[in-house]
Amino acid sequence: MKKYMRLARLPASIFALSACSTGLGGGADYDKMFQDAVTASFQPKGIATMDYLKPDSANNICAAADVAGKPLDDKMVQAIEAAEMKTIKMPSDGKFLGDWKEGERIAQSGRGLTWTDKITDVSGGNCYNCHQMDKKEISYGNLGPSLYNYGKLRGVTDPSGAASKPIVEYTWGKLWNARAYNACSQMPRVGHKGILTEQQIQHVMALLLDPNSPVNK
Amino acid sequence: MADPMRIRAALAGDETTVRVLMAHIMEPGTRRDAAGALIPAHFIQDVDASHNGKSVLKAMWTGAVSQNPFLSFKFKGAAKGDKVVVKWVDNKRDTRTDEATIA
Amino acid sequence: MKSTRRSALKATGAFATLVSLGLVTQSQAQAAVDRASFSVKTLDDALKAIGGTPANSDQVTVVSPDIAENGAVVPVGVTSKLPNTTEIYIIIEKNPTPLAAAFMIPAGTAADVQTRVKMGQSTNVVAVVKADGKLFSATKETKVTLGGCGG
Amino acid sequence: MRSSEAIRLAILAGALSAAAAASAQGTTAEGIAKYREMLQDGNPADLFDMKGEELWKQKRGPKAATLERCDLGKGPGVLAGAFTELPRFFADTGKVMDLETRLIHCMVTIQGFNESDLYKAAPSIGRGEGANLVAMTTYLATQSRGMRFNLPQNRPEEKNMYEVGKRLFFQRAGPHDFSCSSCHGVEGGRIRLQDLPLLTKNPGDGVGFAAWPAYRVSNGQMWTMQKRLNDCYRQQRFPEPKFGSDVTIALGVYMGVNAKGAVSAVPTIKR
Repeated sequence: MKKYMRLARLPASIFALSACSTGLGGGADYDKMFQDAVTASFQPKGIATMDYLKPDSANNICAAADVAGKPLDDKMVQAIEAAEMKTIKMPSDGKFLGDWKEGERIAQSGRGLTWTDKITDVSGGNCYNCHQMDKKEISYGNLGPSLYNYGKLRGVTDPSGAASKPIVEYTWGKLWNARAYNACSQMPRVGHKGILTEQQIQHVMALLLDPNSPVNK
Repeated sequence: MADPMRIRAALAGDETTVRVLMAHIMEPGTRRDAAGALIPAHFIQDVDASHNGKSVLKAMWTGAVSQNPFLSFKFKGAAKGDKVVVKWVDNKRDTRTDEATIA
Repeated sequence: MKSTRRSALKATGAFATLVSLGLVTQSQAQAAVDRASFSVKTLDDALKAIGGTPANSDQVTVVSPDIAENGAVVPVGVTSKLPNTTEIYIIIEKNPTPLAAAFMIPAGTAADVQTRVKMGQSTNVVAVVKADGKLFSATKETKVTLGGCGG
Repeated sequence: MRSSEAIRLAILAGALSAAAAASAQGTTAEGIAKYREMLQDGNPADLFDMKGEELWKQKRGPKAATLERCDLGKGPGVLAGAFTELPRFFADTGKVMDLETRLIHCMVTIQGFNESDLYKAAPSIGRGEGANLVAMTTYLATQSRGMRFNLPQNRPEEKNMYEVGKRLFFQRAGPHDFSCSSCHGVEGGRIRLQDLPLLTKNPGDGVGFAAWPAYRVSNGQMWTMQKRLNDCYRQQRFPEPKFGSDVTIALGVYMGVNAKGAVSAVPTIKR
């Protein structure tokens, strides 16, 4: 939580300046060719409209660093994290944890927001695609760290108790916008981008932190 | 019309191994389309393989056999250059017969 | 667990005996099952349709993977070392209609067939063969997992 | 009643011993590897290969011509080794083309098919000319089976495509902020149980770019690289890349050049 305060107070001016340039390195022509190819090649389909490609400063800066093959400098990292931190909204009803059983269903589902999904379809959290969670599920990805015993390892015995408050709030923030803690994290900004609803995030929180959840068994 | 089968038949020792791929949708009749309507069953029901006019294998299938079915079996009594004929009939009475030369 | 297993083995032994005495076999010498058998909904009914209760036999082998990445295509093979094996059945226990395929094996053809079947979920694959007019079986479990994105 | 109980027990006994054997055999990964190995014999891709060969040699289109004089980059009618050098620059069109767009070009110029009709049909891989294109693509790619990828990078157009492809590979967008690199930018990565090839370098023989076209057992379809990229973008939560568009060609060049030296294993069979 100390980190949260420090970063939140950082001015975002550096970030705003550098966000204007995609800074893709090499000949500037390649960047233009890339933009032209994107403009000419993609077409909207179903719910996947061209809005999906609207510029996002954090994404552009992280992608540019990948193309250049160089990590971002510390200042840029801090600027992105500070800006993303500002997007985090704590639960409107003050409740952090829902039902872990619902959370398990959400974690298992990888559906939603593709051009074959409908606007009315309930999105999943894609959690198992990248993380181990429940020990019983053998089909889990490894792009993210294992979350097995997530709450237990962090000493969460009573998620509503005062002692658990920092970890509960951090976990909420991480789910809402992972880029607030790791500028170029590959984890989707689940709350910020509206992938899951506030209620769904509460359920996933319970899966991670409820001592009765299979994650903590 | 149905697409051709790919049949490979190879003699090793006194045994001929026959491997067949059939182009077929193998729709079980239990699935629903996007609108929720049942997709009608369409699958191969009967397979008959023969060598010199004599049946060497008969099979009865259901929609539980995978799409573009694969079948492998072995029989004795054939020589190189002989023909193996495979015929299938599906539940819509569509049928296809192909043959292969034993190598 | 232990007691279940012991009684299961005992039951197997008892059945093998009954079968060897010819008490629980059917004597349909040639005979393919009728088409209606393929629509029965349970393992028991599928076995009834085939002609009775098979005895477990180590002479029958089911080859199917321990884990299938996709239930739409699972390689399944059955071999029987029993003399005069004339029929082979593949039963996918947890499928809505378990009896998936039947093979009639004339003299001169090996009791050794392979195909690919669909599995809706993790399930036992039961191979039943008819040899000398009697039924024998072998069972293998295959786990069906989710694959990549979107599952 | 009693007899059905006995059947259940008998079958359970068999399953128990099988399960014990299975756990002794090792891990999930080994189990999956074995499953994949079992699928290798009898790849339904052969059916598409066969159909493609027939179509290739058949007199078709308004001009009733065969495609056997089509130039895929190694000269008219030369098939072996053509696929493993694609996408490449073609002087007659002034464009960098992949196998699928080059095939359409030949169908238009040699057989007299209407170009925009073919581009309209191509995305429907299961029917009409779309299915025919998939079959011929499978056949043509299979003619270079076992050969090593070696895309030319001599022309500026080819180099430009590589650089554009690289930027596309890292482009992050959509509601999930995914790029190609989100999944294919790390070594040893896995989604669920699916291994993910690292595509910024040669991921090995028959892996990644060198594994397509492939038969997908999940839907019984034959997928070409165009279809593969289309579905990657779908799951990446992007809008749709048009068939044969610059984005698809540039990514093909980027992955193909990175895969230099990898042996093409097509047609493969995949989950």
